[in-house]
Amino acid sequence: MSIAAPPLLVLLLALVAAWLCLGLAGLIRPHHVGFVARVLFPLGALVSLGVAWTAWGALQPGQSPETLVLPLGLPELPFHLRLDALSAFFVLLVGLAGAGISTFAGGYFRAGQGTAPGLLCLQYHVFLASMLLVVLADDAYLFMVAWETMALSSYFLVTAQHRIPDIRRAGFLYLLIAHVGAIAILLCFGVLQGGSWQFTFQGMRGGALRPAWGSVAFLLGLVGFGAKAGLVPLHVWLPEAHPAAPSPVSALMSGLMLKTAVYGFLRVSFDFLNGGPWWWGGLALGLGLFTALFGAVFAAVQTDMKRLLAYSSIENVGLIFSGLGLALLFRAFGLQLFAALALSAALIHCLNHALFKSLLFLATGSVLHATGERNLGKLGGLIRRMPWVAALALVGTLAIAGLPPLNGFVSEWLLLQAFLDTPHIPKAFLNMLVPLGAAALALTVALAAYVMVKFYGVIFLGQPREASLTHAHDPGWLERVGLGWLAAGCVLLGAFPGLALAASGAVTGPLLGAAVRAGPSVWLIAPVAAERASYSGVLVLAGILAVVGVTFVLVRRLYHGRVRRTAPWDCGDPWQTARMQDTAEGFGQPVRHIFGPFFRMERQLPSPWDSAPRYRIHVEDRLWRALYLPIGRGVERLAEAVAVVQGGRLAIYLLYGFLTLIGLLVFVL
Amino acid sequence: MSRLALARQLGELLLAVSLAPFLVGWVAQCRAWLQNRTAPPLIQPWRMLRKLFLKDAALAGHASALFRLAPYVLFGTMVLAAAIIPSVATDLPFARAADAIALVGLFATARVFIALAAMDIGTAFGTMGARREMMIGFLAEPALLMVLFNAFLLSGSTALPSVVEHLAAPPFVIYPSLAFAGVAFLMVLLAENARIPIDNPATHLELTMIHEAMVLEYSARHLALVEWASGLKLFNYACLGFALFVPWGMAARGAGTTGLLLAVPALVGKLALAGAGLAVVETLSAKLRIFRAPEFLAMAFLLAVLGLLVHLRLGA
Amino acid sequence: MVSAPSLTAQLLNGFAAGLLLISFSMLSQQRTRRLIALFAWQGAILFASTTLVAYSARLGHLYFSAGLTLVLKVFVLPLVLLRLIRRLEAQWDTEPLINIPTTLLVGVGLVIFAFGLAQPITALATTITRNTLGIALAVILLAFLMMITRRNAVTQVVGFLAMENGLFFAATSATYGMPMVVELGIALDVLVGVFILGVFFFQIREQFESLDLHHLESLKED
Amino acid sequence: MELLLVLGIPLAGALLLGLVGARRRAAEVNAAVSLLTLLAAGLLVVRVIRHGPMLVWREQFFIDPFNVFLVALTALVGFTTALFSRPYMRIEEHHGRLGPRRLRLYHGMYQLFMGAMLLALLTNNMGLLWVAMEAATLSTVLLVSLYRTRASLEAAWKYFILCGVGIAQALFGTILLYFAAESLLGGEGMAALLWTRLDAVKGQLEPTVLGLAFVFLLVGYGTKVGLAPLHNWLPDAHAEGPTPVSAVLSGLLLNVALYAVIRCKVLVEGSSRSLPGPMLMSFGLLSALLGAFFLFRQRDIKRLFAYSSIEHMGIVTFAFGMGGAVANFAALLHMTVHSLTKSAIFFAAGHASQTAGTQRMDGIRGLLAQSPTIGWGLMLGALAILGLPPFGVFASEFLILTTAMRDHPWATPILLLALAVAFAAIFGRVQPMVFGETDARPLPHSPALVPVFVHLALVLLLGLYVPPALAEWYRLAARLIG
Repeated sequence: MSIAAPPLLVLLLALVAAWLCLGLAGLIRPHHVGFVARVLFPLGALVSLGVAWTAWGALQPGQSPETLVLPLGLPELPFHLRLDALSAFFVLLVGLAGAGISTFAGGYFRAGQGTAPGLLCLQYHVFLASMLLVVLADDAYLFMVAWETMALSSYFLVTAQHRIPDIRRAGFLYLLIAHVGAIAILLCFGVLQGGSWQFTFQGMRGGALRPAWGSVAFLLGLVGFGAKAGLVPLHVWLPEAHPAAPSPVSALMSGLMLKTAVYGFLRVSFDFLNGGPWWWGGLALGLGLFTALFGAVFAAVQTDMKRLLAYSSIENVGLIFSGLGLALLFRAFGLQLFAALALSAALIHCLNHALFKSLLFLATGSVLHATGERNLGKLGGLIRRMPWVAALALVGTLAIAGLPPLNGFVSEWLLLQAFLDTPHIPKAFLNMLVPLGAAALALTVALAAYVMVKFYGVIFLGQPREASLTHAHDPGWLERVGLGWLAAGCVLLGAFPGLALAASGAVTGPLLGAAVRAGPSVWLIAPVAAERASYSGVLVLAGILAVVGVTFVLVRRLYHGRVRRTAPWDCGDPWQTARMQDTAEGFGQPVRHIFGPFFRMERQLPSPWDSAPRYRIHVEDRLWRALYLPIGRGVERLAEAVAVVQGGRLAIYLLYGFLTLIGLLVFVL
Repeated sequence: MSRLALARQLGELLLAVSLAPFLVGWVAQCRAWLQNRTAPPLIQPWRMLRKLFLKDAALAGHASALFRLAPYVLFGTMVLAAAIIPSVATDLPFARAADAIALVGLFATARVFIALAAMDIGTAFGTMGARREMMIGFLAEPALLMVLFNAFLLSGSTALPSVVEHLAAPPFVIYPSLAFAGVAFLMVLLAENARIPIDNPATHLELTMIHEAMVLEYSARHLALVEWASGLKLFNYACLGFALFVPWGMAARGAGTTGLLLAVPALVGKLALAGAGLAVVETLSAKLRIFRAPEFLAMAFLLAVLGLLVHLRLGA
Repeated sequence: MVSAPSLTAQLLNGFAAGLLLISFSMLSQQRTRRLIALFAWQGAILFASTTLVAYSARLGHLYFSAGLTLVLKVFVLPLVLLRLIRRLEAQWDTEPLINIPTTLLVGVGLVIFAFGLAQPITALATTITRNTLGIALAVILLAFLMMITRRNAVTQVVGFLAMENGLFFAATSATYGMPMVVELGIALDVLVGVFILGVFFFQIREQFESLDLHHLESLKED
Repeated sequence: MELLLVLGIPLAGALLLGLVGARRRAAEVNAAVSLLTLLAAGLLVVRVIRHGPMLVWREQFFIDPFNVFLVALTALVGFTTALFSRPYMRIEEHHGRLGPRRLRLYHGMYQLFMGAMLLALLTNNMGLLWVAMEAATLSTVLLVSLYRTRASLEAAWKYFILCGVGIAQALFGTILLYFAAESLLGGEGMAALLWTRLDAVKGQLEPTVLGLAFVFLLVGYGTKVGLAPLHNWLPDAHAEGPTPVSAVLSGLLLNVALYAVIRCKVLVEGSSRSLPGPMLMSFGLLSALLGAFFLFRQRDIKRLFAYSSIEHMGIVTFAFGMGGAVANFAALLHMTVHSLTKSAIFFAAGHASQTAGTQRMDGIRGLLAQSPTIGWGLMLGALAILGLPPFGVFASEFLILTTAMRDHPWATPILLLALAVAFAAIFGRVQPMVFGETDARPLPHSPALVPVFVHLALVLLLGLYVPPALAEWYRLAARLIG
């Protein structure tokens, strides 16, 4: 309980209130796009900037956690709020990415069928606000309220275009799994309070749980938050829901909402349970790696650009969870510094993913608006029509592919560094097994590069596969600013990873009692030790630029810059059309070939005598048939069995009453 | 960093950039000899580059800026890679900015850029080549990383100079794990540098080629840069191999100018041997079907992992 | 059984036995007219027992409720029902769901159960009529059973009223009757209920052309 | 005085409407009478808050926080339902499903039903309680059969027989209760039937008799609560009656019946502590589970929500069965939010089926496109009843679940299973009705959706903030229930 009002927390609450007011303002003139989109959303972006700034303040060294109790909620359990380093980090994430997304959204939303812009504005800002409250909540009730409000508002945003049946189906699946996850989380809290019956998080922190119950709570948390984060096998909703939503919403969901799940998992496993037996880490690590590989493999065979990105989100979530698992593992053996390294890797990857995944989703949004096409098979050559989007999307592509000197590489570098320390684990077969994790990680990262080349190459490069694409054009300035903001973030965090390390250090310090150094200087990071490993994004960037520049100048000086524009040579074969380019399916082929067991494939092969031969392949997830359909059928059967009770015959009904009476009388005697 | 160190760095860079074409030429020469052909002169690649630089560039009409930028980026990343791989001296100031993992990252960057450029024109062969290149990439990269992990675990560092110093430091020890890693590394090298059995640098049969297919649309200075860069790539891989498996003969930290001068011929000697060996391997083996490539690289990957396990068990 | 029961007690027990007997014969009776007649007889016995209790316990309001019983259950309701079935030509009952002998066997079981159930209660009753509670319960259960086994609307209603009788018997004999207000309320409810049922009969008739309940089985989960 | 008003106004209204109920303005009169009742109830509440529990009219009536809060709730929902039924019945008339004479019956019976329920809530006399319950049954039987269709007749018939038989059991239970108390309190007067008196001496009552009595009372009133397996009448009656009737059945009658059960529980627990709790809990769990699974195969929108009522009554019963301050508090809260939400849902569903011209859910499509208010009303109502925060249902379910985790961990998974299944079932049905395309024509009269959103707003408020006064009130009631 705080006597004097905690400044930063109050400021954050004020900003949340501002968001809600903006949302409600949308209802004033729900159908007036100019007002809603061009005024309210940019204002929301400004608020996000304020949020980010406040969070940065809260991450400064020497900041002690701030708490606050609001006279709302249940009589016995008013709303508790708390702003510590961990929550501040995720607030920062929401603020940074939110600013860019809101700016973009200002240009993106327009009147159309489906939900009115004003209502969308309300749902959008409620979504943002609830995410912030999830992170700030300090008691189970407020957390659950914020958590489900988040699910609900995002559900309405997903189903904005509810006239399309697929979108309705996606929304239903999403909310259903979200709800099941929420139930698991509720149970998790129920176990966590450990007899204190304090449903404040403070009480849970103190709660001394018996190991068995601790493990139960951990597993429940893993299920509950894993369902939201999209861990295999609870991932099925993600590739349906994220593409269905309007692009800014997809960006919010992929970039930010998944991170709230990571936050929840961190809270439970590190803050409340304060680490545990080594198999927790092993489990999280294994699940994470499998999810990552799974996501990358499936992303490689997608033919819808937003589905591809959604699967890539699954992959990144997998990477994050493997980092968390590694941290738990180290912590179980008291290797705090290495745990801090792994945890920092995971946290920084959260931040990076928030930036570049939002960037890419927004880029697909612009493409969607410019072409009305989501199918990779009908895109291509847009770099010449939409140079801005193409250029900014290239940054995102390179970043998510984990290439130096951009930010994606930094977190993967840190994660690999953490894997290098696994031989320190004093457990024979573990320290032999875990390096294989590094191998899986490497494979995933390389696959991600493959996927992103496919993504960028098929959409922006090559020749347009449809005539209509020639009308495509760059979006307005608001969109460009939004994209530019996020791209700049990718470059900046890539060049100066020290900043991100400082922020994550502020988190790992309180959680683990250890933090990796934010590098000897701004220019260089050496998380463990200088002679062990060091990396400098800015130097690499400068190096490449320098060499490129020097080469360019030399070539021009010594020789000439003459260029002749001709038709493509293409092995001297002039009869090639745009349709002969590799399609998205074609790009998937090697992966389908190598990772066959992952898929359930239905091929339609043309016969040699077919006059108009066509080749169709349908790839789907084995888990859907293996896991979800059986559950559904089981419930159906039970329902049928139950329906017998209501047979329609009065005599039978009377008999029920009669038997109940007799039974109870016997019971009483 | 001291001015001397900077000079050493630049010198090594120039050495790499100038030696790379010779290495390519040397390998071609050896192959010719082994196949009873009259060999092209050693200088041939240099002549080639000069010719290409003098020509006018012919670009496809709708080629984008990315297409024109890619060769420079490719060249740039390879030069940068050369700057962090100890070839003559271990004391490289720039090596602190990027360790071996970053090196793998740089290779990946180069690969992504060339693949994107290949897709830019939108011809059937270009995209096919890009796809195959990326496939080889995502299979080879983990293997390479695992190979490096062996060295990392041995030396407890991911910075190449300290790896070399640790491995080269007397007393001379035999690391069985490195044997596995060495074979794996060789296979990766073959795959990554468009060599038989994965790819054939000499072929112009469209359906069998990977690297060539990607650069079909390039001409003149752009092609020159691409070729130079691939030469540098081979050079870099060779030096990386030396650094990991035959780290001797390099000028140690703080070694004087004489040390450096001694190190250069050592390097040249190693390169000569390596080139000859490469030629032998290429001559003896036949090109695999593209579908067999995954198996080949999976083998490399497994060998590297085996090396890792051997190390963890035997502690060596 | 108390030693040397008073005459009143014996008489009451006799009435109770009569009620039970009538319930059984109702259970076995298939013809609706006879059923209604039996119901009237039940009412009559109820009236007799109530007056007896009222006399022996000198309770004024019990006379009143006895009179109510006489009017309602001996004359009004039976006559109403008879006119109804004459108007609706629903003389005959169709086959019961369970055949009669089985029903009777179950009935016997119920009676035993009811007596066993009433055992502990009768132990602490203060009235001279304590043994009758078990019988009242038995009558109720038997009526319940009858409602279950019949598939004709009228017979079901008769069963319902028989159950009401059992309750009334329990109230009067075991506890010297409920307070006045309550008794009035109960009587009123029964009257209204029967009235509503009467209305229903006609509506069901015009909708389904019969009072057979198997028409009323369309609302169900399929 | 207020008491006289609360009971008198509806009965007077019933008489009045019985006479003029066929007139054009009957609906307005109906609403006005309900409003007066609400005001009177308000006065009563104020008085109870001021002076605490009170006994009036030779102890025949007893008002304590427990029933006065239910009185207020009943009056409120009664009023909003009357508001809703005005346009709804107009539209039914317009569709030619009802004539003026039926409307007279409807309005008269509506008020009578209200009066009966209020009487049942306020009386202190177990016998009168029984009479009032029976009266409520009879009046609703006529309301359920209002359409005179085959289905409505069948539903009403089943409703009448099942509840009649059930109520008869309850009467026997009451007799046993009287029988047990008579020896202590004397047969003269009505002492042995007065709840307050019984409550005073409950410690000395004979356990076995009380046990038997409770069984009969539970089966009797439990039938009206709709506890499985005594629930069979409920879906039919809800589905076939006019929607306002379904709303008050679900929203109020079930509450009142449960109130009766709880009063009996309090008495019985006095002597045999262990008996009622487990019974209520098992009934509750069974109802919740069965109700949830029934939901899965529904085609009729009103049946769907009828089964959801069974499920929720099960949850409340379970909570009361657990007992204890928190559980009772949660149960009372759940009663409140459930009746508010469920009646709101029925309002929305009624208009929805009117727009679509059918109650079959496959026939109802694209409500948002046709009439956003109805669509949002139904959607938000469904989400609220499914226990999604920030609506109040979640608050009570949160409390119930957490208490269950503490006292009866074994029950928690069952409850959660029921909740999850219910979610999948209801939401999977509601979504296609609300979303999508439609070709339905707008209604002849503008629908009354103010009640819907008023209810939902109240529920939302209760989810985020329980006013201290109300909370205190619940606490008192919870303490009474023990």
